[in-house]
Amino acid sequence: MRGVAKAFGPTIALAGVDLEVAPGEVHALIGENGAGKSTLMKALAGAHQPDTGEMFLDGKPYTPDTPAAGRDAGVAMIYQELSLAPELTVAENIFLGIEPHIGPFLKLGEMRRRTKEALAQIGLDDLDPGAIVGTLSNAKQQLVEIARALIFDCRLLVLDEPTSSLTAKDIEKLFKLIRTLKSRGISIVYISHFLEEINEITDRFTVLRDGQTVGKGVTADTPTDQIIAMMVGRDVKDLYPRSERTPGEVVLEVSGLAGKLGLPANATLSLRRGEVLGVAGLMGAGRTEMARCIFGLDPVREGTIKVGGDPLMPRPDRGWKRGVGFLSEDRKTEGLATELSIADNTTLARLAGLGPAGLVTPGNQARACQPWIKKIPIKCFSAHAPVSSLSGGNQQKVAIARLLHADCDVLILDEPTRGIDVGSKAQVYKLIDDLAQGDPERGIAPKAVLMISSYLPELLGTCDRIQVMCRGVLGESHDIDKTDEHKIMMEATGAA
Amino acid sequence: MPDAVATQNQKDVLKTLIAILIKIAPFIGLIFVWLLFWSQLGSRFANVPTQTEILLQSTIIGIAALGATIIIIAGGIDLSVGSTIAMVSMVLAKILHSTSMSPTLAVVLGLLAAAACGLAIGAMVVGHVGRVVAVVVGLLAGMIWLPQQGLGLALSIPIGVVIAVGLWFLAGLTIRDLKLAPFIVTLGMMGIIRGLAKMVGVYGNEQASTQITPSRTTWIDKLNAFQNEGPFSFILSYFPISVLLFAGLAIAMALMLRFTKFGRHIYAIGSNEETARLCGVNIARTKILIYTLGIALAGVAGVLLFAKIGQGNATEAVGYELAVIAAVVIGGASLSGGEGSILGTVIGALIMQIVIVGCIKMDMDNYVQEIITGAIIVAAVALDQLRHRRPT
Amino acid sequence: MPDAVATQNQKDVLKTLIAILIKIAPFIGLIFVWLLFWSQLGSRFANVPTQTEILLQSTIIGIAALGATIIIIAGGIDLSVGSTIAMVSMVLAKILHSTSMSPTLAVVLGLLAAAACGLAIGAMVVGHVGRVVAVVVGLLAGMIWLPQQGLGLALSIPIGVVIAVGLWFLAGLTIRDLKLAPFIVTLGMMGIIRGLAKMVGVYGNEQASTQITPSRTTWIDKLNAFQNEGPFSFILSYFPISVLLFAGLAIAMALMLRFTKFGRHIYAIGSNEETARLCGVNIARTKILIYTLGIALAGVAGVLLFAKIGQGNATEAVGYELAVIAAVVIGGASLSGGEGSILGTVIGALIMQIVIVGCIKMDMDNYVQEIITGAIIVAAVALDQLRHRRPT
Amino acid sequence: LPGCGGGGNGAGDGKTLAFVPKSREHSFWLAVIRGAERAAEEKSVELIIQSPTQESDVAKQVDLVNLLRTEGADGLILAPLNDESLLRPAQEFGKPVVIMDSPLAGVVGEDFESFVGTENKAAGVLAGETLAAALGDNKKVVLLRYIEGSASTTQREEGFLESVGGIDGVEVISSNQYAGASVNSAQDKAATLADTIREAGGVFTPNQPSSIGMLNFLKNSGLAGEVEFVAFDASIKLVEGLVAGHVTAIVVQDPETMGYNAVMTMLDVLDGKEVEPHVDTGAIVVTQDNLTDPRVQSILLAYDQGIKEHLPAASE
Ligand SMILES: Nc1ncnc2c1ncn2[C@@H]1O[C@H](COP(=O)(O)OP(=O)(O)OP(=O)(O)O)[C@@H](O)[C@H]1O
Ligand SMILES: Nc1ncnc2c1ncn2[C@@H]1O[C@H](COP(=O)(O)OP(=O)(O)OP(=O)(O)O)[C@@H](O)[C@H]1O
Ligand SMILES: [Mg+2]
Ligand SMILES: [Mg+2]
Repeated sequence: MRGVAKAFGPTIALAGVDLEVAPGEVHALIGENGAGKSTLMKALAGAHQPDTGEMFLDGKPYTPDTPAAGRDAGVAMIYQELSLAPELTVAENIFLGIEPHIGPFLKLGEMRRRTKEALAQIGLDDLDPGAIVGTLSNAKQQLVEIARALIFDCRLLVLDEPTSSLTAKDIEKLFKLIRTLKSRGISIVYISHFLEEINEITDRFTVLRDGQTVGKGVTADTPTDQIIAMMVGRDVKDLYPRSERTPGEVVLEVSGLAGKLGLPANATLSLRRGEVLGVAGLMGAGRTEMARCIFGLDPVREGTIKVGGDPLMPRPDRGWKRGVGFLSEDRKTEGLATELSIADNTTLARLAGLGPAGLVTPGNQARACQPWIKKIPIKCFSAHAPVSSLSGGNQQKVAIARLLHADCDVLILDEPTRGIDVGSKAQVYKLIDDLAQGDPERGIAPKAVLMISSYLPELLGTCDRIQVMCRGVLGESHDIDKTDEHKIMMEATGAA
Repeated sequence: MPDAVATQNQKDVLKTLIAILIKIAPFIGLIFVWLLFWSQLGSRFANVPTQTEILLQSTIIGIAALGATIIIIAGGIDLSVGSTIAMVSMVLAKILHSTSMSPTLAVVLGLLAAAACGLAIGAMVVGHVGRVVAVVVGLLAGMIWLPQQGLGLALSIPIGVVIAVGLWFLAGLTIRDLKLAPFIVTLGMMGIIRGLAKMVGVYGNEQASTQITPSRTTWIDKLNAFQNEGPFSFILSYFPISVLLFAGLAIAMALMLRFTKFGRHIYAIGSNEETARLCGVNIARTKILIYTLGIALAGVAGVLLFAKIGQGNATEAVGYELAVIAAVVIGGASLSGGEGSILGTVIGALIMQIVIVGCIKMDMDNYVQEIITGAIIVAAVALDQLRHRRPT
Repeated sequence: MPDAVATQNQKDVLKTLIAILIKIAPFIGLIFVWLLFWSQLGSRFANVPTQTEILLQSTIIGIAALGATIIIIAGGIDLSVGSTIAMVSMVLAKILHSTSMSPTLAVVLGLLAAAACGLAIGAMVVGHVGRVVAVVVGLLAGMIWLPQQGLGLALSIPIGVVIAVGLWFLAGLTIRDLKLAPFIVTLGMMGIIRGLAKMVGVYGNEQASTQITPSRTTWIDKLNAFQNEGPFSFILSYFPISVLLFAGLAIAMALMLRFTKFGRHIYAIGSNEETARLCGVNIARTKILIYTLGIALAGVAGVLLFAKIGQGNATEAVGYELAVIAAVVIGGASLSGGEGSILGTVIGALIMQIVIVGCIKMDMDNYVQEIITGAIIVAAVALDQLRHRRPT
Repeated sequence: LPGCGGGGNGAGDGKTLAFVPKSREHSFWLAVIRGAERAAEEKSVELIIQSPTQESDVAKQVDLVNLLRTEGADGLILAPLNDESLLRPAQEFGKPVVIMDSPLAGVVGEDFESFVGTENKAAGVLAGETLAAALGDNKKVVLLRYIEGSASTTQREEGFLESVGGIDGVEVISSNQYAGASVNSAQDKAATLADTIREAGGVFTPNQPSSIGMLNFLKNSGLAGEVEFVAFDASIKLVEGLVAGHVTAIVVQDPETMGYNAVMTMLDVLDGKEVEPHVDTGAIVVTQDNLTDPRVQSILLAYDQGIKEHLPAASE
């Protein structure tokens, strides 16, 4: 790809990118949120048409004008956002657009058989090809999507953040698969914000920043620090800042919590002002459900929740009023109202005090979120810009800004860094640290943070204590200096 | 570098210009249509009586469309609006005809009837189908079935209440949260409310009829009239009360949408209901309120219909639902929710009315009018789509 | 552990049971409604002529609903179906009345007219508004405006073609991909097609009329008749051709949806359009095909309307769009797309027709019929919702 | 199956008649139904009355007739919404058919036994003559039509145009606009045509909703009493307007008699008696002058008892 450029209205997503991928290599494409990685790959797959620039496949000019054209040329892509048809079966999803057929009729038997084969390759032997995709878990859906790329003979496979909702076990399987494909001479472009993954699986890398190529190299020869520096354009020292924290009184107490829908089965925790409590666990362990139960988004079967010593009958509006804020792991379907402005999204949970006599004025809404736009920071045109015009990472920051605007004492953060780049992650960690520490001089009390994450290094880096959830049961609390990744994984898999 | 700054400045100017254009685009459509008919008809069109007539004729659809706007912004839809308008006109006429109740009270009861329909629709949309059924069955038993069996109202009404309360709790225990798509609920309610409107003409009448003409003359009859006397004649001689009511309600609704929590919640629910729930918005209560208020506004339109035709008529306002939705959508609202404005709706209603009046004044055949109206709907939305494009 | 296994087995059995129940739920609704009227009416309802009459009377809405089913599964909607039915009846009548063309050819032309409307709607939905306008303007110029200016058709048609082609390219250069919501497009087309239907009665006629009664009798008139003679009388004496046509088309459509690429793509587009696009489904072409086919089926319903009332009538089939949507939705389809089936739609159409026939046989007042029909729509969808709950 | 009809409010000699009017909702039809029910009661026969929900739904009426065939009635009284479309269902009904109110395209004595009612065209002619006679110097007239495709009103409109067309000096200045199916739309249409109506000396509207809408407009615009206005079908509003001098004349049919005669004619047919091919129930012109006539009053009251309040005392 040479000099590829693409603009979406006023946003310049790509400003002339060069990328070269050799046959049979795994090539990492890295960069901050909004750097243009997904856009570049969509151009490659034919889902977007670049404004300028050229592409060559095996030395021949290549101009796919539809995803079908891209696929016919041997380019397969797994998109960042889940892209399955929830009402169709696994087999129908996998063969969507490339159904084997005689005349207008489908070859149902063949579809079924080849689906089984593809699923077996990624270790989903027991999944019924006739299962309706909408009923599967996120992780399984992600795997089905990977299977979709395996169903035809591709020469170039693009994986856009394939691991963002996979467990460690599934990631291992995926890597094994990638190696097999590589040995067959298939080229792979691998996009991820997890630099260990990049180090483990890729041969070479290209770094994008602000829609431009800012560096490339051989992965093994380049220290991680240097890659990060290329990505953010500066050094990121001290990724996980941790200032001196002095835990205060207990602000959130949960005991024997069980959800009506089955998860969590039993969760007990207590959280003090000025500390960060991490919750680790495997995908599907029920951490999200626990958070949703505490916040009143899922029904509670039994157990008690106390905030500031007084019982809380969980319900979102009561939560916000009592100073409990929740950040959803799924910003697309739950976290944000994307047609609405940044100001609306930030202030929605606390509209009080934004105008005279209980009213809300747009000016006040914008003024109220302006400080957070600066502080976090959110890259945007104006506070009145719709959230849909932001990149994924910046959208996530808007969702975080909501908790800050609401001035919560207890922040429940479910995967707060999912799908955001290293630079932004560092800012989020710094923010969490600042919150936990408070600012006595300016009269800002320390906050309590409950952080759910599937990414152990960040839990270990930011938290004071960690509790592990396994099959719906939340384990004992461990001080951060008395535990490590290995112990946590043992507990999470139920081996401990 | 200075070059870059200059380009940036130019860009900013361009952006501001485009932003302004986007804001005023519906106005442009309105002005375009107006000029079109002016160019064809000259002073036969551009005269005060015609313009007032356009305003006057747009009030019923217009006010109903104000209600539909908040429903559509919240991601809903209301197909029952025509039936509600007819029903309210019947309720009002029935009260004025058969009782000596004050007209003001009658109007209030008429609006309450509309609001009750809205409440029922909202309740079914948010999942309280069981409760709605409970109340309806209780009402039917207490007010119609038991009295028919010869029970006095003094006994039958308490029994009806007991039945309703019992079913309410039974429903709560068995089928909770049965959320229904508003399209379906209001499609069903369209028939039900129309039937109820006709029932009003049957209930307790010596002679069933779908029309009720009350014998009294009240202030309601003056709503559509130009008033050349009285203290407010300086304005009422130009604009009848119904036009002022339309304007007043439009302003009130616009302010409500822009400057109140409820208004912001309406947009939030339409844009992403899950997010609104997460942010502590009481979805069920807000939605019920939206439908109640929205359909109460259809009730206001029903009062105006009564004022206009001087009778309650259960077969009027057929098909208004689509005209109302057309007005809202021409005004820039999206049927998937989260977008729309009161100003847009008012302009949408006016555009439709100008086209109707203009076509008649041009003495067009009916079929030509139908084709043109249809084409205008498509064209207006196409233009709206164009201006929604992110400016390049 | 064995306990757990046993529980698991029990659960599996339960799940299978529930799965079966889910499959047959619409049937249960159908049977329930049927039994209800049987219990009330006994043999006045449960007799062969009445049952045949129910089938016969459900064919027009039913066949139109088959077309609407694929449109709704694909996430679209069609409000223009009533107008299309009327328009086809007019086209057919006009041809049979004014020319000596064979009836078969006339039917084909009528269906083509419907398909052309579908094509235009589909094209606008997928973004080719400019092209549709180009073709329409070209047609108008070549067939109506220029001949009116005194130009012979030999000259005016080529000029029309040139205009159309010119505009087509102009549109391609300026406004590409202006996608419009199907609700709006078909709302507009509802008026436009209705106007066109009336225009058929005006065009080249000494005396404009919204009804055309051809003087010839053709095979079309036999579509609704029981035939006690002829080679197929063994079946046609029980089921008129229109009923068989309904059954045949339903089977064909069901097979198409289940076993062809096109059918699966319809579900994929309704379920997640973006995914379908990324998987290389040609969205534009598929959608245009869906609307063309779906609305051509409304054309078939138009032919049956002609056969039933023996004339072309431009004011018939008003409001059918909502009856058609109701049938599809009662059959379990979701208006947000991705769900629905032909079997469900057939059952939905039959339920509606049974209710209508049953209410009439019970000698109910019109307003009671309206209320009951409305309630049935809501109830059917509520039940459907219940069965859609994920089994726990 | 025949004869096992439910309800059974004293089916004396066990006869059941199916009656399909155009509507069961507008006061005209309610009056027809009352007349029919009175006859049925007198003769102890049972009536099954069903009509389409929408007064313009021809296909629904075809369905209804076909369906009532399965009810095993002894005869069908039909007010066809469409003269062509109802022909076949009537032919296939298999039992005697009496047509009322609007004509059927068939042959009397073959496809049906008798036609009971007023020729709508004749009523339209009557309206035209009445209006023409009332016109002063200004001989321009406006016809605001009802809706497209409604047979009875179309015939009245044709009759009206035919009669005024034959009168010297009368000029029709608008006749291609439709009031629409509702009072509201009629009123809006009239208001939009205000300039044309102001220019005219007389207006005619062919049925009740269009007449009420026109009357409302005339009152609002101050034209009431200035422009001669011939309305069709009675209602409280129109009689009120007649008394107040806003309406010049109302052409009314005699719906109750029409209904009564239809049933009686059918019973004669069933008894094997000879019946007239056309039982004319007439149309009359109601003006201020004949408002006190008891016969006129009883016809008006058949439309709506509420009219009573607005009528002057009947003359003996
Ligand atoms: N459909 C679109 N419309 C408008 N802007 C877009 C669109 N898609 C992407 N953008 C913008 O283009 C830029 C690049 O986005 P892209 O999704 O390629 O980033 P990314 O590198 O994949 O980021 P992330 O790591 O968050 O996924 C961003 O500024 C984004 O806001
Ligand atoms: N809508 C749903 N329908 C059925 N099952 C669901 C649904 N959502 C979640 N589940 C199931 O609930 C379990 C827990 O879900 P989830 O993956 O959110 O857990 P988690 O512990 O929060 O994991 P993570 O936060 O890492 O995603 C999984 O087994 C999943 O399959
Ligand atoms: Mg991306
Ligand atoms: Mg989770």
